[in-house]
Amino acid sequence: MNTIAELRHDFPLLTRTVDGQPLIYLDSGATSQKPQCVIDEINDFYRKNNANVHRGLHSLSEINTFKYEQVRVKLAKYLAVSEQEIVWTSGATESINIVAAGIAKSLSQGDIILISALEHHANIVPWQQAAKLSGASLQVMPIDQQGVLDLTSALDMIAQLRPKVVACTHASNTLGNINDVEAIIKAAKKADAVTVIDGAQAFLHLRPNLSHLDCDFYVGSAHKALGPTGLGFLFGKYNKLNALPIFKTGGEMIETVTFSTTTYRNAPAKFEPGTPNISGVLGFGAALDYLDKIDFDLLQAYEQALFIYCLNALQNIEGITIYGDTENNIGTISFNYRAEHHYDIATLLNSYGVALRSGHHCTQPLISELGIEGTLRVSLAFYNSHADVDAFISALKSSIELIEG
Amino acid sequence: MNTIAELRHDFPLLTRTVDGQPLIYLDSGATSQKPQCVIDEINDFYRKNNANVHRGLHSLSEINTFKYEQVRVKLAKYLAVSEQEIVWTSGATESINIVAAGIAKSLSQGDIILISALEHHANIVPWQQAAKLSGASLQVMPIDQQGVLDLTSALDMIAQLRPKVVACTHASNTLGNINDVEAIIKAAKKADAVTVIDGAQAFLHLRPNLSHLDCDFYVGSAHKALGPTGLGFLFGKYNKLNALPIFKTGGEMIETVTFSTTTYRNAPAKFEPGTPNISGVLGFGAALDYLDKIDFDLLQAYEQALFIYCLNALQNIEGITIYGDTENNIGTISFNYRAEHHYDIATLLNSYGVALRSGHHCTQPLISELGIEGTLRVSLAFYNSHADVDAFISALKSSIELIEG
Amino acid sequence: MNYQEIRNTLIAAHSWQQSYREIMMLAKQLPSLPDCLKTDDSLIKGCESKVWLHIDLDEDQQNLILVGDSDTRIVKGLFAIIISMYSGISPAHAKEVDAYAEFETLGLIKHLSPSRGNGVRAIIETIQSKLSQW
Amino acid sequence: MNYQEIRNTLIAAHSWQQSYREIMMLAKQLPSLPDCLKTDDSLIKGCESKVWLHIDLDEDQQNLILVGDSDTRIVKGLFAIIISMYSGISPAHAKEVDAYAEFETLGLIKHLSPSRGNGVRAIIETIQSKLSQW
Ligand SMILES: Cc1ncc(COP(=O)(O)O)c(C=O)c1O
Ligand SMILES: Cc1ncc(COP(=O)(O)O)c(C=O)c1O
Repeated sequence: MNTIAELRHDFPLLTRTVDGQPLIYLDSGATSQKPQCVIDEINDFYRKNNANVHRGLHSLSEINTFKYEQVRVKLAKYLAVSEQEIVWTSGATESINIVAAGIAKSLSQGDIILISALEHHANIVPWQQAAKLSGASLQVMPIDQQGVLDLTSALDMIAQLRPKVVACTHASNTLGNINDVEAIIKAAKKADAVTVIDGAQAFLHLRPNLSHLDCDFYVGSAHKALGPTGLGFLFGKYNKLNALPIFKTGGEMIETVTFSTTTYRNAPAKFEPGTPNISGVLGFGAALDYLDKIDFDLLQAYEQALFIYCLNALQNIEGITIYGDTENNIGTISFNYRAEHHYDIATLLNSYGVALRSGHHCTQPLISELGIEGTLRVSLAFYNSHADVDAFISALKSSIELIEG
Repeated sequence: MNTIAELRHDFPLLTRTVDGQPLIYLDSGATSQKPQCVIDEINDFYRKNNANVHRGLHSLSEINTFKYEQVRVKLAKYLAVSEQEIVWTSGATESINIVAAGIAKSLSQGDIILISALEHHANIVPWQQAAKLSGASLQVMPIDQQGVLDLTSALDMIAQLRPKVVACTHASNTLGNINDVEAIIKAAKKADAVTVIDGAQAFLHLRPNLSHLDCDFYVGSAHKALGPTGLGFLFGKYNKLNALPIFKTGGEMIETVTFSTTTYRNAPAKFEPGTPNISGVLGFGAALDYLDKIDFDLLQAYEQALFIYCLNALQNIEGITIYGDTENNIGTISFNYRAEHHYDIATLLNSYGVALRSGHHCTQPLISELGIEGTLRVSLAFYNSHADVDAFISALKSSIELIEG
Repeated sequence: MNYQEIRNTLIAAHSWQQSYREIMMLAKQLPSLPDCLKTDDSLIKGCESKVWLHIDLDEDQQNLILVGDSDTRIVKGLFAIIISMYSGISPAHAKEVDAYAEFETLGLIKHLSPSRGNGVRAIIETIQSKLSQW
Repeated sequence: MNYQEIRNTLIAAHSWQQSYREIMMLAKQLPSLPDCLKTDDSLIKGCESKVWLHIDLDEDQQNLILVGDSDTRIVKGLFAIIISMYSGISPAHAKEVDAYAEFETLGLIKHLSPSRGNGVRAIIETIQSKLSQW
């Protein structure tokens, strides 16, 4: 596993200090750091090739259009789907909005949209809007006390409620839980429900094979997977994707425009009006190339070992409560210390150079189901080291001492 | 004007060659080139500061949130408005979609949306959608044979039709015409119409003062104004902006979420769900700082001189037809040579290293009003030189010779 | 402790740990607000913490009385510092207090960063706006 | 000119100008299609140019006949090259033609770039798919 540990050196930010202390970055769930090759690709684009895509026959435009479309092919290969099934969006949030707003138009009173209690606001609010617009109702697959999805209830609900849509996260951003989306998708298919999987957190850690998963839609954000900000993707099975109504309109997505009528191109173009995030797409291409070169089994073994190391160290501190699934986990741990407010501990940890997130993590309903105000969240990635975990645990112990005076 | 001419050296891409020939970049209307300081800022962000904004109390997140919000302040100052009136979007196209979809909800049968014949598809199709959804009708302010807005007719239409919305471009991307939006906004206010100005092209060349213009909404794209791709802005007068219904939903835009109801924050937050294009915003901040340091009068004088130089040279070639307003112009010239197809000339020019755009420029209705199939379009910016124009004219003459055999 | 004492103690702090220790000590010394006074009206919302603030004049109608609470130790301690700056002085006098400058002197200015969203800045802004009624 | 002659001429071109000159010459030599044959059915859409293509077998039902036109000189010239590759040979024989490889040899492969959107690639794809009917 030596090779994975060495990858850390590809991430220039990890060498920085904060207020004189070495940075311990444990907030990859919020956004991942970027390897130098991604930064170089963006740099190269603006210094050497910058031009708009799909609109010019001059060489620069052509070079970029080619490279830009090649990244679509790369992502499609990575996910084991076809490139015409990949739409570039501004992020996972927009991807879900496109699907939810589109599906809303074919829902009606009495229909059911089923989500899980673990969802990020991005996979709740668009469905609330869809329900409001269509008269459908939103129902929730429950979790147990620990915060783990109750799969038996979930599968029962799918079979009995026969929802029109099942939207579920592949992995929880707050607790790290990996949901058994395979079982959920299978049950949903039996019930003729459309399946929408939120892969924002899972993409980097689980390398999903979508032809195997067999969901109808899958979304993600580049910035959470070594890529640049301002870019996401929407995968949709071609027939279902192309059948979705248009979302935003403008240039590039159209076939012909007159003042009286407009005809649209087929997916993915119909969902990509205007100038896209070209540097974002090219940078994400470099991220995919980088990921492609890493042996995935080694990466997962490394991440799991690091997760267990961190989990054990936390469990050994008296007074720590850990939430979520500690077996099937992408490497994200939510915890609290006794009744202390997460804000206090996070603030002290920050003074020790430890960057982690505290609060509700954009999952207010989940946090309130757990009966708490928020958590501290460590989220690990393969570029974290065991020394990072050691430094974090030592800072946490010092913070606790400080608080207890 | 020496100082403006020297700015060219800040743009690294302009030194590149294409197939062994020096690049002559005359396609700034499609996207502008970027000064080194913008590229450096993006680089710095990813190498040193990368973290998500608005979500962490750790120092990196705080540094970025601060810088990110500072750019909103910078843009607000640049436009002479308040920072709470600036929404970050993925581009001008999305900005118009937010406004059009929002206004559509308060329109009804019989209402009129008035646009001009010069609009980009991005300022046509969203209004067609709004009309379709609400039962309103879309009407068009006409142009004369040359392609110049017929202002008298336009003002008459506004007064007599009493449209609910007047949406008009500040400058035409195809012809370069600067529209008299001040007169149009004044007339629209008298008729109680909401005014939406498309500043995608004007922003870089005209440095609009919105408190002077007094429009309700104004949109633009960073990539057309020295900034990165994947970012745009929407300005709206605060009351009108905050009154617009939400567009996309998700994290960060919310006040509280439960499974049954969600409450939203006020503008601009309510229009900014999910992780924003952080590197885009920071890069655009560097672009605004760069622009701020340039004496605007000098810049405009330089651009005008270059425009007239190019116009004269073109007019001196027999057989060239020039479209659009040659007096009030941002430095964009659309032309054809006799009955030759724009594709042929653009292809040959490209072989000489000249990058310009040919076709309908995402303004199909305008092109068909002009009774043509498309044009060749030169679009200049302050980083172009007189030598660029000379090289272009010489390449054009050679291309014509080649064609005429 | 009055503000002068707090000031002397904090300026004397020789490490950030010492400084936080003092802040959390101040939090402990500030009496908790009974739940019935934790009203929606008195709530100042930060992203990460809650603060309740009541501000009024004493019986002689001359000097300010501030009471409040927070659900976090650090914000509560910072709040205690603010309370000590404004308590027991006249509204006119209070309007002259430059809390930002004082936080700068105390080495605590980073807690007032608008992007931090902990609500401390909002406490000062709320006090300042309430002062205008007198 | 048959394809062999075209090929020899283009390979002999010593500059890109010379090459374009030949292509535009081929365009001039290709008869224009009467407007009545410029049907929607026969239209192949590129972003920047229009191409009309008709493909059929001769009276003996043995060999291919291709006629077509374009509104641009360069695409029409490239089209003329393609026509010369496929005309007068049997469908079976035509299926063996590797137009991409030929364009590579002629130094014209960049015109087939999918991102160029001029329709030349679409011409070849259309011909190949129509061949499958025989
Ligand atoms: C006048 C005008 N409006 C709107 C747009 C759309 O901008 P974007 O593609 O950056 O969303 C453009 C860009 O081509 C334009 O020129
Ligand atoms: C599970 C999950 N879904 C959706 C999102 C939204 O992603 P973005 O903010 O990149 O649009 C996030 C990011 O926080 C997430 O963790």
